Amino acid sequence: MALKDILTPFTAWTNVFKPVVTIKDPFNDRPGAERYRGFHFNDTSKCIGCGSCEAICENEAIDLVPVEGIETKDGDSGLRPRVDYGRCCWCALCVDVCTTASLRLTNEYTWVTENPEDLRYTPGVDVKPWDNNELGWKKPEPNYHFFGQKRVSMPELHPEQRDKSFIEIVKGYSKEQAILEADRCVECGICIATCPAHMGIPDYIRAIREDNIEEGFKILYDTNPLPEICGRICTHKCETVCSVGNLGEALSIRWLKRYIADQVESEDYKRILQSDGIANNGKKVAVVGSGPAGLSAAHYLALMGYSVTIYEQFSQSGGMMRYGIPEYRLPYDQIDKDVNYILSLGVKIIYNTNVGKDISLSELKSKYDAVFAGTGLHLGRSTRIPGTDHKHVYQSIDLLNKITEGKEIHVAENIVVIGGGNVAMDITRSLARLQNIKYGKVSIIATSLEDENSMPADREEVVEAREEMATINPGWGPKEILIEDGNIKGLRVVKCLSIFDEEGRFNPKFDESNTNFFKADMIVESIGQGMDIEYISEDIKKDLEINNRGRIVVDELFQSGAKWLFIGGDIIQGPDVIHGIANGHKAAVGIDKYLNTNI
Amino acid sequence: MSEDKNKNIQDINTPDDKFIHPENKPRTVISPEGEEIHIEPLRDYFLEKRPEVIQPKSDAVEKFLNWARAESIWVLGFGTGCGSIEIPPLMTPRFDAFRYGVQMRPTPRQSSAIIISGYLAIKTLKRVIRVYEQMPSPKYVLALGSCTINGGMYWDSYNTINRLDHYIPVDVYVAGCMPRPEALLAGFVQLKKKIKEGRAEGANEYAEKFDWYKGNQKKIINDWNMPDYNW
Amino acid sequence: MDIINKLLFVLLGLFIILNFGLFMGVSMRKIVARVARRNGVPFYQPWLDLIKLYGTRDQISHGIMFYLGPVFRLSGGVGIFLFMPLIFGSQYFNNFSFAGDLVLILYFQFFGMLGMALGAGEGGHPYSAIGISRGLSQFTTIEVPMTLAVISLGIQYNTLSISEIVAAQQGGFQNWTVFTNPFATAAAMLSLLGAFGHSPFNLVKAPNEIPIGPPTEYHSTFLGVLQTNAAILHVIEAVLFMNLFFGGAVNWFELMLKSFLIYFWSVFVGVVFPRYRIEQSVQWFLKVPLLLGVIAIIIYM
Amino acid sequence: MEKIKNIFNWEPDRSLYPEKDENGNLIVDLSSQKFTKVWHGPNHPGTTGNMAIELTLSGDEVVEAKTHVGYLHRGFEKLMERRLYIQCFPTCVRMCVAEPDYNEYLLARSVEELDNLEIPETAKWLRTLVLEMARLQTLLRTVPGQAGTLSLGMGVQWGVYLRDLVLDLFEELTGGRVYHMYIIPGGVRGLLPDGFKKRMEDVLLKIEDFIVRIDNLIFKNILFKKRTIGIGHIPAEWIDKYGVVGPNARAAGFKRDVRKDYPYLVYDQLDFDIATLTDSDVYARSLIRRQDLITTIDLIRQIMAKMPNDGDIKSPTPNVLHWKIPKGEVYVRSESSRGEYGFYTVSDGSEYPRRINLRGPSYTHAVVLLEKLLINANIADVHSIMVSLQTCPPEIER
Amino acid sequence: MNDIIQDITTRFSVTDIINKRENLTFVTCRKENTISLITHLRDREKFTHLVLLTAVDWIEDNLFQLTYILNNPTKKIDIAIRTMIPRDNPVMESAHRLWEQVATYQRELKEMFGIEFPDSPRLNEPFILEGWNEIPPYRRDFDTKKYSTETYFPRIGRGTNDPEEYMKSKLYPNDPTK
Repeated sequence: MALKDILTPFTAWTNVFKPVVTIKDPFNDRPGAERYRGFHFNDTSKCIGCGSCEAICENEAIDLVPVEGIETKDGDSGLRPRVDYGRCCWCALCVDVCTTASLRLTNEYTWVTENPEDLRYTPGVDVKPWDNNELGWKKPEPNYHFFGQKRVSMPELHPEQRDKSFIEIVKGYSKEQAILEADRCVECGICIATCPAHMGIPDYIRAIREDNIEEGFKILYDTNPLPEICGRICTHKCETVCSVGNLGEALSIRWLKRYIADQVESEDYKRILQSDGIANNGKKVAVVGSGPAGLSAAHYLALMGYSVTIYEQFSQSGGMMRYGIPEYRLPYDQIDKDVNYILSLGVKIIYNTNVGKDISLSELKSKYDAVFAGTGLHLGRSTRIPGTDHKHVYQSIDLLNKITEGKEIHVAENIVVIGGGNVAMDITRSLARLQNIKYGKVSIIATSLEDENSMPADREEVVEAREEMATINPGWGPKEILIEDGNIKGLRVVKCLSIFDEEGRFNPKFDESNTNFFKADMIVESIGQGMDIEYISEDIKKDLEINNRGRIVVDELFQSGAKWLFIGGDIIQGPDVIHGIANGHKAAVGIDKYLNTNI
Repeated sequence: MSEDKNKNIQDINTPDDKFIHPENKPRTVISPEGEEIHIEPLRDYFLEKRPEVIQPKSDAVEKFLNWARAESIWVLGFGTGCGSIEIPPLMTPRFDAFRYGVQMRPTPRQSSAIIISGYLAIKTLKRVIRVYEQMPSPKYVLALGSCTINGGMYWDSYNTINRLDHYIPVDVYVAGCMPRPEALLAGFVQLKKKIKEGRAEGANEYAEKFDWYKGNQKKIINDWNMPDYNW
Repeated sequence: MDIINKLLFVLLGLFIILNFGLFMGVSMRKIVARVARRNGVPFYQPWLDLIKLYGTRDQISHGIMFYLGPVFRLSGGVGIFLFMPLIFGSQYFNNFSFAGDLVLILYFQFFGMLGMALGAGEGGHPYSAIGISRGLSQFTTIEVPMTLAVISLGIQYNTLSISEIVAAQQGGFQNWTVFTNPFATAAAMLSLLGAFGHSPFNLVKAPNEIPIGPPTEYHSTFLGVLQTNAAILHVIEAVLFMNLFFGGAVNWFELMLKSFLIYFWSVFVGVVFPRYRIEQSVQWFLKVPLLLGVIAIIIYM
Repeated sequence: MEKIKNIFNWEPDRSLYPEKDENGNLIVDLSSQKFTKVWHGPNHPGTTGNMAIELTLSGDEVVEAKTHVGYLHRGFEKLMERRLYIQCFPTCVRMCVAEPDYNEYLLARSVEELDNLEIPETAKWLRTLVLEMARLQTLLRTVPGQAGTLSLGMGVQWGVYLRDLVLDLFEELTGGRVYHMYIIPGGVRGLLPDGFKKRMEDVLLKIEDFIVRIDNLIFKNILFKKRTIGIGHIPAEWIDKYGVVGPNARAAGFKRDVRKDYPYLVYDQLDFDIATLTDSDVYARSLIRRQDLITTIDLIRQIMAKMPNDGDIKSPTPNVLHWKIPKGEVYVRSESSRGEYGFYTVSDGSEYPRRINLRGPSYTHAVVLLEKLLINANIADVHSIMVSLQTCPPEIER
Repeated sequence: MNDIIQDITTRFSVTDIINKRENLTFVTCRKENTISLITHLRDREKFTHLVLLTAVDWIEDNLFQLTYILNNPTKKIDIAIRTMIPRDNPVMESAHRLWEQVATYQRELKEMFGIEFPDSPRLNEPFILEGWNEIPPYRRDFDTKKYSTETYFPRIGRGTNDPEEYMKSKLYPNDPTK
């Protein structure tokens, strides 16, 4: 009961003389903090519609909707997130998980309406007052990721170990590595559309994550009967559109596929795929060529109960996969593993039989109910510059064939390879190895019209080739092979400025003042291959339709003008393995349809 | 576009009798003695009498009254959810909603507005309905945050409603989870505008569509017992 | 001067008092807001509140006494006003002041309270009932020191007419009761704290104990009447104290200034103290102000 | 003289009423008109949040109290069972609106402990900072709030203003004002912005000034003392029997504080002391909270001085879209401003938690303890006692 | 800690001892022994503070797990006792005489899991829910999302597209192999 206790509270009144602390204009005086999580904004040009935001949203506040003016294309689903503000809780997990960093939250936070249906909009498409607001929540820094940004590095042979031999370079993932890599997948499924065979990529990656190899293996065989091969040398278009690759490194989808295939022993194939005891339906189909398209068609036809016979011109199966791709990339036993399974389904291969020479197509027509031709591109194209008729100017495809068959080839001390594609790299690296074996040093130059950034070869091929001491010097157009005294001296090139003209036609432009000279004793041309359809006799040809680019026209089931003849593979699409597989699969469906309905 | 997720569950265009079970419809029964008894089952659940539509007075008077109503919003101090944590800042020096004519009242009888500050558990919804019905007309409802719009954070919870406008009429929605005091003030400004324009007739709407609202409420509230004088 | 004229001036006085009461109320709220370092309500807020309350569309009644409660309350307030001389020496604003008006005013103070109690009780809400019982017990104890002070004044000035008490205080501030009879003034000023119902004696309405006591069920026009009454009553109580202890007023300005300060006194205390419990409040009034009142009487005995 | 004094300090004779039956149970017959039923809440300005107390009154005195909760029940524990661990993170935050950060921390800690994940040093310091800031903002509301229950609202006005300043800092650091969603499993979601320490120090200075002012206004206020001393006494033997924790236990002389007893994050590197009192009434409890406020300010200063300024904020985690937590269960706790706050997490090895159970201090404080304390209390003190226990209904029903 | 565990292992035959941290141990105890074990721990070993009591639904094994976490405030150690009770007849001995708050926990468990605790005070009073007619909501077989969408009128007009399906319909709608 001290007097002090009565009087001290009155000190509160001193506040009367202090200034008021109220915010004068609360609607304008106080923008959200720099990191404030307000309303969404989406940079629709960066967004690919992968749906990770939808997946992570615990409130199902995000829908993916089609947006006018945004086309569905490879790597972009054409969908954009639409946010329901009757659900959103401003947690910004959608921003943190965004694979393209296109989505962010602005620091705008006032939105008042009388109509609740307004509170649903597509950020970045529907115009909102905060669209130009740069502040707000963005993905935090540093090292803040919701999934691994870096690839699990693939164990490889060191350049020193590999540059003298044809042993496979890539060792393949261990289980831990594969699970770690598979974990990075956000399961958006954008890759599926890009894959020519439309493989169930997210599904088999999930199977890896769950360590369910058999399930994954089944998913592989749904669309791809050559997983071991594809797992090594597929052009993996899927990885170029992988949504994870937008900010970090794309998933190694190819290596993961290989991981699954590697884990399954040959003797387990039939058990896992439950392909025993397929009833034969008594119809016979001939397949020309045992390349990817042929094998794929044979596989799916065999599963449908057809008796399939493959005619192969070489002594071994695989076509370009065996004869075009060096062993250090694709060991032959792996080809055999895939092929043997297909053979175990009852498919017969007749080797060393060239259709058109040893047996005519008409004969096949009479002996079989339908024919699938996947004969590929086996004719090397020439640059036709002066000097290409020299005997030491080779076609890469011929050299690769010979290397596979173990035949001796000419290896000079200095070699120039013309071409920037994967085949050019293959021959470059193969020749580099041979040079290394023969001379103990490498002196090979690969040059191409395309510059470093637009070379069609896979990036890692280029890097690895350089690791193996080959010189890659892109951006030059070959002008002339200098020949003195009958011996090749080298290749004269000029700087290439552009390759295609405004209309997108092949029409390279050169800077004639900027020339270069590559010293060489041997030139290899590797600028692409052409098809050889001599085997199709004239009476059949007249049924076929051939377009102005010289390609045979087939329908979407690869049925040609001659109803019984289905054509697929590199001669139709590609060239690559996965297109071949997809073509073969579709053609198999087409043949089935043709034979059952006779159209 | 894919199928609307919720299309089959409800159809907003036929609000009339959809949620009123047959046993809740008004009817006349005849007792064994031959007496006619008129039964209105829904009535048993809340009010002694149905709320009535009270037509606004003549234009000029109503305009003047609406102006006064808009500038004197008495908000019921009923924190129904998360958002109520932002009420104290609103009423304290930083934001000082008093200067916008917003004041808090502790009893529904004296309030003209209620802030539904977020999710409503069924148990609270029951109280909110009683409170809303106790408030004298005209009355306004301010709905805060995602939860009142489409369920928000608790869209899949078994104990919270998804959208408020099925149970009581809502005047203004403020988006956010949770909305900041500034957004709430903006909500009040919008509400004032709506009142001044004479569009805030939620109480009459409730009276008009009373059966629909009651049917919706009855669909989810199973236990209508409530102690007297408990809000 | 005929009665019509008189009535017109009474009504004019009532109008001024009402508006001044509303102004005073909002000023106090703004001052309190300043202590909290904010601006507070706009100056026109109470008028708008009143318009809104009278303009509310529907009313729920709990019976005839529920109607009459606010009416009684208002008649209590207006009753005090009617017999309260406002401006000393003015023939227009002396209302119906007469010889025994002080006693009548003390009666009217209770009248409104009782009427309110009956009305609020009919509302049926338990908080109303609790508030009423608190209110009545507190008001009873407030009245004791108040009455003692008035008795002391009656003995001192030998009259029970307010006008005469005011007249006796004229001629300079040294003649004000506050200086001539400080004990009675102190007793009355302390009981005034209770009458105005600010902290620490706001337990009748006690927003966070029994929200909000007697007026819990009152709304719309009822509440409007109550608020009108509160505005009048606050000024008129202050005017009473001004007349009794602070020398009255000779013009409107003086009246407003003095009643403002007298009302401010309760706010000044109220802002910095929490509220008493009811029995603490009763005990307190029966201790300090009662003692002062008794001393005031003993001195003039 | 003694008799006169007794008149002023009159106490009811408890043996006479209310009537009890032979077992000592109350006979409450409402129709006898001796009792009144009053509901405090859920819509009652005096309740802490949306809960109700059913009071049976005899006059002004409470003879029976029952706590009713469920007005805020959202079924978090059910909802989290069908959310990924990362999705639980924004969900669990909402379990307590006044102090959401402890939920974030405990979920993150549970996940990290079940998955054996270490977090970067910087993240640890930032987490501690955020937790202490959360305590700071709660106490700024609750310390003057105790006086607010007794209608001395001025302290609340100042306190909430300062709390707003702390929320501004939160906004800068975490991007959220009330729900910060900052402590994510694996780390935190951002480094300190530039100039943060300076602004923090400014606010702390203002808060220190505020403490002096509320000392004068509240703690040295004769009426506040009269209303709180001796009210709501918790005997020491009830502490374990009723599961009393935190400031409420400390006010009864029990030196229990999770920060000291089971140091987490970087509390073992900070120098602080736990205050205790023995009076165990409302006044003692509010004094303890005031002391906590001072401790918290001191802790924030220490953290600011000692913490590293940059570094990683999050350790690499598995892809959150399919993060499987190994099978197991764990209980983790932290000291919220109300006392021990813990998560009991059970994982069945899948991407979804099997069960997450929140142990909130209010679970015991607001139900059994409050029901017991209110008996024989004056109805005017109900609110004051309730606030002195700092009850928070959302953590009872979740 | 270890000696306590050893002691109760021999006395109450607890199993499945998991040392989660040095101050937190999980043990499993048979249903019949649980209350006497808890009483023993509280009175002899001074585990005077009950941290929590809750249940976990192991629907696959047709069991409810009850978890009692006890804390010794002086030694600063925790022990968590797990008890399995059958799911189709969930009855457990009540522990409300040991701590006052146990009655509340048991009320919640009764309401949310449907576990019976005979003799526990106010057990059948509704605690959180009001007018609940479904199965107890915390049981695993109660589907909250289904209940919510069927009951609470989610706003119409929402609809989403799976990128994979959408791209298929746009880019290769007629792929015969799919």
